[in-house]
Amino acid sequence: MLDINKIRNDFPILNQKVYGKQLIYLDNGATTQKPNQVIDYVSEFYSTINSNIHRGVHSLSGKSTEEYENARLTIKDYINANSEKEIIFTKGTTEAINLVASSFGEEYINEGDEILVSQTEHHSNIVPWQMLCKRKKAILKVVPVNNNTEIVIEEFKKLLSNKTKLIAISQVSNAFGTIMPINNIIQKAHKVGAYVLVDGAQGVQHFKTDVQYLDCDFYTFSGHKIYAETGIGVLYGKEELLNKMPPYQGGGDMIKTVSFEKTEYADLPLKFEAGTSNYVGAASIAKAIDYINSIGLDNIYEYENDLVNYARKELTKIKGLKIIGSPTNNTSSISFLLNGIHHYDAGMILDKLGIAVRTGTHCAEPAMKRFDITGTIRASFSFYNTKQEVDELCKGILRVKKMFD
Amino acid sequence: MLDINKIRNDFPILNQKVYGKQLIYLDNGATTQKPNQVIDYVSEFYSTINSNIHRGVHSLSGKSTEEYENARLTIKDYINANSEKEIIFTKGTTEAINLVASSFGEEYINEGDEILVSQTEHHSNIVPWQMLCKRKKAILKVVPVNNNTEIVIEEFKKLLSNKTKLIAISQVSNAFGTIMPINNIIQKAHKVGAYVLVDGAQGVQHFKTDVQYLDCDFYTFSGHKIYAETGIGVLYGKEELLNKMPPYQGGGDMIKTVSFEKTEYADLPLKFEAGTSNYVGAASIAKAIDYINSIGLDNIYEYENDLVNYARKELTKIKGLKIIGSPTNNTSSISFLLNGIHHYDAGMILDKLGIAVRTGTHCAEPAMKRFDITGTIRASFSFYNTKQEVDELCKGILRVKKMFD
Amino acid sequence: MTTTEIQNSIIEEFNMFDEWLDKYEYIIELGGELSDYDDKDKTKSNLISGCQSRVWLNAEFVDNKVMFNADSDAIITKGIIALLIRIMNNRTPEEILETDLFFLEKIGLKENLSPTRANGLVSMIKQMKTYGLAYKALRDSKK
Amino acid sequence: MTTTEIQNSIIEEFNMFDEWLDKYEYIIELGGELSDYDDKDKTKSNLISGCQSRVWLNAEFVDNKVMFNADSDAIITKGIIALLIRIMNNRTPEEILETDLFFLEKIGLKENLSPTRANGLVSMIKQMKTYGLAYKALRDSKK
Ligand SMILES: Cc1ncc(COP(=O)(O)O)c(C=O)c1O
Ligand SMILES: Cc1ncc(COP(=O)(O)O)c(C=O)c1O
Repeated sequence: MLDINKIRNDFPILNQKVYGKQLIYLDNGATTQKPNQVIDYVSEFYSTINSNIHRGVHSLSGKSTEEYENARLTIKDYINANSEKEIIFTKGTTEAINLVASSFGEEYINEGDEILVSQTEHHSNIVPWQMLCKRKKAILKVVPVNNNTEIVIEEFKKLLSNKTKLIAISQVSNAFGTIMPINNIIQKAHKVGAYVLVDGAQGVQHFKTDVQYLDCDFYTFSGHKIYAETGIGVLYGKEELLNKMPPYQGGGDMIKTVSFEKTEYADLPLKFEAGTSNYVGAASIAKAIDYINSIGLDNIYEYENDLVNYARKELTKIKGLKIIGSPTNNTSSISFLLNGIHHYDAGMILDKLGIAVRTGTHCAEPAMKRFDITGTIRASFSFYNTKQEVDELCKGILRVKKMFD
Repeated sequence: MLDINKIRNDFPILNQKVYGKQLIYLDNGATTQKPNQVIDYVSEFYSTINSNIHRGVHSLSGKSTEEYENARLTIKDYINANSEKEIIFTKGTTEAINLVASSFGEEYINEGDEILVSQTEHHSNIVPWQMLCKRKKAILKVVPVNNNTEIVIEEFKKLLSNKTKLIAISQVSNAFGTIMPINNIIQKAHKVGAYVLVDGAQGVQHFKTDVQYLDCDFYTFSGHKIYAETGIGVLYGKEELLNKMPPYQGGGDMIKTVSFEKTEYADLPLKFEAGTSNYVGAASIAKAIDYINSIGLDNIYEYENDLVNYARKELTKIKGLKIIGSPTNNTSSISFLLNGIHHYDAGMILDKLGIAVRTGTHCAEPAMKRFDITGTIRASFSFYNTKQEVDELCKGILRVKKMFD
Repeated sequence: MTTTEIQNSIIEEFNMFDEWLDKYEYIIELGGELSDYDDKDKTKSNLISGCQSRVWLNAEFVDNKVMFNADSDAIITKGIIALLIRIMNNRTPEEILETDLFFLEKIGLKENLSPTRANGLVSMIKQMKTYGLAYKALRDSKK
Repeated sequence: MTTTEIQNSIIEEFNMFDEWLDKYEYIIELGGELSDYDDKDKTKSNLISGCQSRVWLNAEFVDNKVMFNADSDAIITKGIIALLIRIMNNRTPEEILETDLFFLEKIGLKENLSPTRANGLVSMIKQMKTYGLAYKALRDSKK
């Protein structure tokens, strides 16, 4: 059992009023809030050891570097990568996917090759592949989802062929909270020699991810969605693959030697980390993971699962409310519509009641199109949310309904 | 006159002992320290208004967005850009240069075209152009510097031709503190129709930069070198040019609409800001600029100029110490050698005396090669440094000399 | 009444409400009362896309006055459109161009006008001004 | 003496120093005493590049013992090399492979072994182990 009062006290932002009402933050899919353990660490870092990392001979530089490289180790352990060389720091999930689209794409994707994505991907897991396909004259194919927002495995099998070079799929859909059958997909993909990138932006913070067990080729996530700072994220890639890929950006830190005649690139992981890394941000991910571990990821999963089930049940009771999809496996996010009420209107009024939800397309326009809607209201949960907050959400929705009747 | 005691109190990191000695931080070229005004703001942001920006209907999201977009305005004013559309947030200088190399390069650089860089550029302003030249079969040409680390304008004129498409030049050399004659270079470049990117990483924090007056086509800098957070930087580009360039990374926020049939990109500046921006980092730049403005950039320039002149004078007095270059125009950084003592050895001992300097190639190997050395000791200054610290540096160097004699 | 006077009277109306929800209830009411927008005018060229809500706007020029018609799929957006129309409709191009819309800030609804809110309203106001400019040019060219 | 014993005696030697500078003075002394490295062995293949200081290492295999010779352009690096040679030189491949270099941490010089310090020492130790491995394989293949 989580000590929810203690946990909520760790997150200073939760304890505030919005328009005179207690804040109920249900927009965790967009970004998570930060515990004091992370916020204070960042202050402390800047107040005591900040210095540019790598190659510095002085003491502060050594300390900053140590925090940065230790963060890499913490992350390696958290997702069970084989080596810290496989952990590349990026700006976030979006940059990580772009890096793969650019560098892996350069080396592995050729004219006529096929890349598969699901119909419910986030734009960040669509547009880089569209750009790559355009550049390389490759073909982007779309794996449809059923009415429950689940991948149709039969269709996936049909689309999969030895022309398929890459499958880019989210671990959890950000629009609907659907847990994707990535295990199954990865196994089938590897049978035809295709690689798999898993967009873990909505998975890594909610349940245990083991990249070696999954055997995915790439895995990405964002710091800001796992209780750490904004402006930092992670690309995991299998060492062998990363070694074969050309560098992405050029500049300081990613080189071994530079001359105008010949520049040699550095080894992993630095090869993909051009310029001054966001070392404070990176270290903040480690602190966030420490925090998660102190609660226990399994406990978090259990608590959140229970909470989301409760929310689904309670929301379903509201007349005129329609949840998009009831996937068998789901977590963290629920997308719904209110009969006759525009999602924007609902979101605006909920805000006035202190309830922060996200409305619109959730950066997943094709997914909206699939369900022939212009957007949804999305409530997305974290372990600091409570059933009481779910009740308040339901009450808020009833109030909204009354206003628009 | 600066109230130096008050200023030093604003920077908590300065008040500490290293190996029992008072810290003297002279590695500002690598990264600057942060005033409480920035550190506390970041804490406050995460503790009270943090939420993902853009398109959110709820109150926190609105506040975060406002901080982010206001930061853009502050930066626009600080460098006097014509429009906030010309201010693109990136990870840092390195990413900004890579963005230009990729997007501008895609549109404007063709086989046989020439790109000029100076011999003393930072790797981040060399490697992206090498990569671009390789991709496009263009030619990278090097403008030499004289013994005083100054651009040889005659040579520059010889290299400049109507084949020249771009000149990428630093405003201030990070290895030697040389202020480059960018005004002159930009004028000459524009006469032959070449574009100019100014790498302002070592300039923007030290004196007034007016991009419209300079008429440079691109200008870049890093937040962490201007007293703000790590993991954020700025690309300024002329609106007309940015409009013509294809997007760089794809993903959330940089699109207008996405469908599998057709994706439309967003207008400036969002077109170049794929994924969740480091909105806290961006806002921290605005706070750092506010801080600079509260002291006055002209006052800072005057103070630092005086300090660096003093340092040059005092260092010159040390027997066996050789400063690399005495450029007429210089600021902030001094690179030197100690006769018979390896720069690494010197740096290690200075560290034990509490003095943080940088040693090695300063990410400018070609510049080292130019002077036929493997590295230097670099002391780089900020307005929180004092003449007393310069004196301590000199004493420290004498101690180092004694140890290695 | 001038556009300033109308704005001032709107501000007065809203001063009556202490509660946020009451303000929004009033806006919703206004949205409901907005005169019908012809479905055949819901064309792509009249559409001002916003991520959050969609807005349609068209204009006609009659007797040196610009007549606006607008709609949205979200009713709160529609309510604010109703206020904008009340101020800007049936005005000369000059009036439209000169009007500074200060009332939204004063009634505490500025957030609805944030460019990043993406509800289409900022673009709609821009579009209204553009119509003002265009009709002015058209009229002057005929002189 | 075993490699552990030598490391323990190094730790004892360093225990005499209270001051950081004294420790480094001693290391500098050791660096100065490091036996001469033949300039002709400063080949590219013997070079272990570090950004900060350069290190050269070569090895020979004599009577089932590995003989190391090393040099650096920075004298502090050279001093630490002297300590490493004192421990690792003239050892069997097995001894080299089994040795855990704990002394640097104990004498407070661990920072010199940070992979990101880029002084070449980490790579040098790796290289020593690689020689151990290679000579072991060579020897065993001849059996
Ligand atoms: C002149 C110059 N250009 C570019 C850079 C790279 O900046 P960053 O590492 O912040 O991307 C630096 C910083 O080291 C620099 O001094
Ligand atoms: C599933 C998924 N993929 C990718 C992203 C993009 O992440 P970021 O904006 O941090 O780069 C998000 C976040 O919105 C997401 O939910």
